[in-house]
Amino acid sequence: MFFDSFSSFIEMGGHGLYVWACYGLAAIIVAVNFISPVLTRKKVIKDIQRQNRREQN
Amino acid sequence: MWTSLKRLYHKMGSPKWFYEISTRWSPWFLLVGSALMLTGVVWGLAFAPADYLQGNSFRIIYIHVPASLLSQSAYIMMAAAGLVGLVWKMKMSFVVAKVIAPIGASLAIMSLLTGAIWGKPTWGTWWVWDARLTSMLILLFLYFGVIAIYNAIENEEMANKAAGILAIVGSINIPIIKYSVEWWNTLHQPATITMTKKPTMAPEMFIPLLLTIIGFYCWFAVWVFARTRNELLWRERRTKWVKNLVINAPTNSGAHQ
Amino acid sequence: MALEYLPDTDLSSKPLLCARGLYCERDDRVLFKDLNFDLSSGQIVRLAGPNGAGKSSLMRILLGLSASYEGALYWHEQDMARALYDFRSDLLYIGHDVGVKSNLTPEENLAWSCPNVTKQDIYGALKRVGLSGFEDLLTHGLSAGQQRRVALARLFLSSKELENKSLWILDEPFTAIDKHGVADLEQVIVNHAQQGGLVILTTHHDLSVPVKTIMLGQTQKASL
Amino acid sequence: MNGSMKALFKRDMLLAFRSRGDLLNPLMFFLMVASLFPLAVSPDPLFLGQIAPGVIWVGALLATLLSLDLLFKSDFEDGSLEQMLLMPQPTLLMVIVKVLVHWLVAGLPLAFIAPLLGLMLGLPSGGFAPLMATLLLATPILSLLGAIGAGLTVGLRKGGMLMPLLILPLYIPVLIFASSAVQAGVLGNSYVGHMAFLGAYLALTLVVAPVATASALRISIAR
Repeated sequence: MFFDSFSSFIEMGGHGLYVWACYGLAAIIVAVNFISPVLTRKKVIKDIQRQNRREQN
Repeated sequence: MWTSLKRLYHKMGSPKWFYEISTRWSPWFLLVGSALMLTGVVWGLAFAPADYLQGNSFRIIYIHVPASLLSQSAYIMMAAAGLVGLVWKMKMSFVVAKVIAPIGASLAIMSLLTGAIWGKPTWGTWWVWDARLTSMLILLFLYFGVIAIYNAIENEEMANKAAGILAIVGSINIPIIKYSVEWWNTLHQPATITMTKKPTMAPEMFIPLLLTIIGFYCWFAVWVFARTRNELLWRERRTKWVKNLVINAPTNSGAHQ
Repeated sequence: MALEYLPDTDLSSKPLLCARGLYCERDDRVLFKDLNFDLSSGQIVRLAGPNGAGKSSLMRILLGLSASYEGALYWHEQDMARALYDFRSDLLYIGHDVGVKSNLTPEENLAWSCPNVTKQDIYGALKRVGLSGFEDLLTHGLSAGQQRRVALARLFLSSKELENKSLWILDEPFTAIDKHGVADLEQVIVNHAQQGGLVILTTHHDLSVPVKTIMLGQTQKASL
Repeated sequence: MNGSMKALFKRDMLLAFRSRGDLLNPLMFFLMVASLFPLAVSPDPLFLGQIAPGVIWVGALLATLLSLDLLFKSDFEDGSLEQMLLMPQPTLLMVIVKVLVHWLVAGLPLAFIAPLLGLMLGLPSGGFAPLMATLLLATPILSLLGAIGAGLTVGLRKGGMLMPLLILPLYIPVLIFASSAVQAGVLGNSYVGHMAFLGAYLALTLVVAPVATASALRISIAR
């Protein structure tokens, strides 16, 4: 461990704000990339099911 | 040799095959990618020593550099997929090219944002016309062009082909753009510190970077697979295999039936 | 898919244009499938069918302007992809949009689309379509029908210019033309076929000579 | 083969001169864009002289974009483009002829009107020669690259809005080297290297752009 304490880890020698902001933003973009295809998949499957039902009627 | 290559080509052109193989591989890419990212990020944030010049702000490197690298190679991959689609008329390839575009753009945005935030403690300002940041901005513009084509052309086949041509032309231009921006930069700002160019990097700084780079590539594969599968489901919605698959798929609306 | 085959006059002649297993769909609708035909010189072929049946799609596929189809096309028994230069050299196409520039005179319009003809020949052809005296007026002063006739004048050029243009593809050539003009145009089409050419056209006008018909649009609604 | 390309060249030149208004529009636009800067920033001649190379070159890029819409649009709308794509000659010859005409009527005039803008913006005297030289050498690049965008968007209703988005990033190397050549001229430095780069870029686009444009047109026409 490079840092002495947890608070100095958060503070990052005064650069904490920048470092954590970067990691936060990156986490958001990564999360969007993981979640959006899952949501799209649900929607696509629903659309196909609806279409199949319509055609059976 | 030739026949097995040909067989592979036909397999890769088959949506069903791609769907199944990517479903099988995705968890492994996710697992390996997440493990690498976790190790790399924890190592980079907590254990790697601080940079003697930039202090702790240099820890941004572990996401900035992978995002930059990946968004550049994603553009090349997109162009290559477009080329394969145009020359060998392989529709699968167009699907992959299409799903790469938004992912690549999001990575370019990530690279720009982290670069700008990194710039604040390094240069004292949020935005500096540094060669790397400027090239990345232009790369984002190139992505915008490709995405705009997909949005503007309704006919899917036309849109795929047009975007393919644009991506190929763009990828031929990328090295020229990079070269001219670097040249321009040395002309106007000879004394700036480049953030990421280190002649030698200590191994305890470099290894975590390597881990996050590979980790990002694995995640990228997961994203591309997932989006491609969605596209395939919709394109192949009239085939038997999709219908069977969809009947068994659990969704909220399915519960009401 | 019904194909009305009229008895071919000359069975020994080799076909000029062959289609094998053509398949085309648009917006999830199958326009035609398993379409086969052999067209040989001397024929006048009409693409027929109700609106939206795929007449213009088939025409664009034959022309090579549309790549969204499956199946094979042969020109002079050679694969179309290889025979493209020959095919285009032999082709004279007049489309729905005739490609007449309103900022050019009829003479200049023809001089561009048929670069190897003499001025005399152009004047003669324009006379045949009733545009004598309009040769050097800007085309935007002409009526819509007259503008179409500028394009149709290409069919009336001397036989020397046309002799290597064996394939005519004409999209609704009889629209916006008066009775007299229709008879003239029909005559020129028949002449071309008799001299060994092949004419493929779409039209709502009934020609007075027997034509071979390719009927589209009789497939069941695509199995949705 | 030569015959039909010559005929096409003659026709396009004729058409260009029949609609002179269309030719003048980009030039007037060029003039206007350049005169916006003294109004918006500062009329101080010293300052203007510093930004003049960049302003003139940005204006040239935008003026070219404005004129690119004319390249294939009207031929697409009236069916001439179909006829051109059905000519037995390779489509890329047709593209080269059309780009050549576009450069002659839209690119070349920019090079000749640019010194006037240089005077208005107080460009130091050393900058005039490289300004003309870069415009002469690099406007063909703008026409060639622009043709790709025009070909990709010709069938679209909102193609005019889309085109700048597609093409401007590709213009950036030209902008960088051309405007810094002018700056080098102003400072009395040699600008041979810049010209060499622009020449090399021209050679590359000459190879790539007609092929890309020809395929773009084939795609756009296959509605």
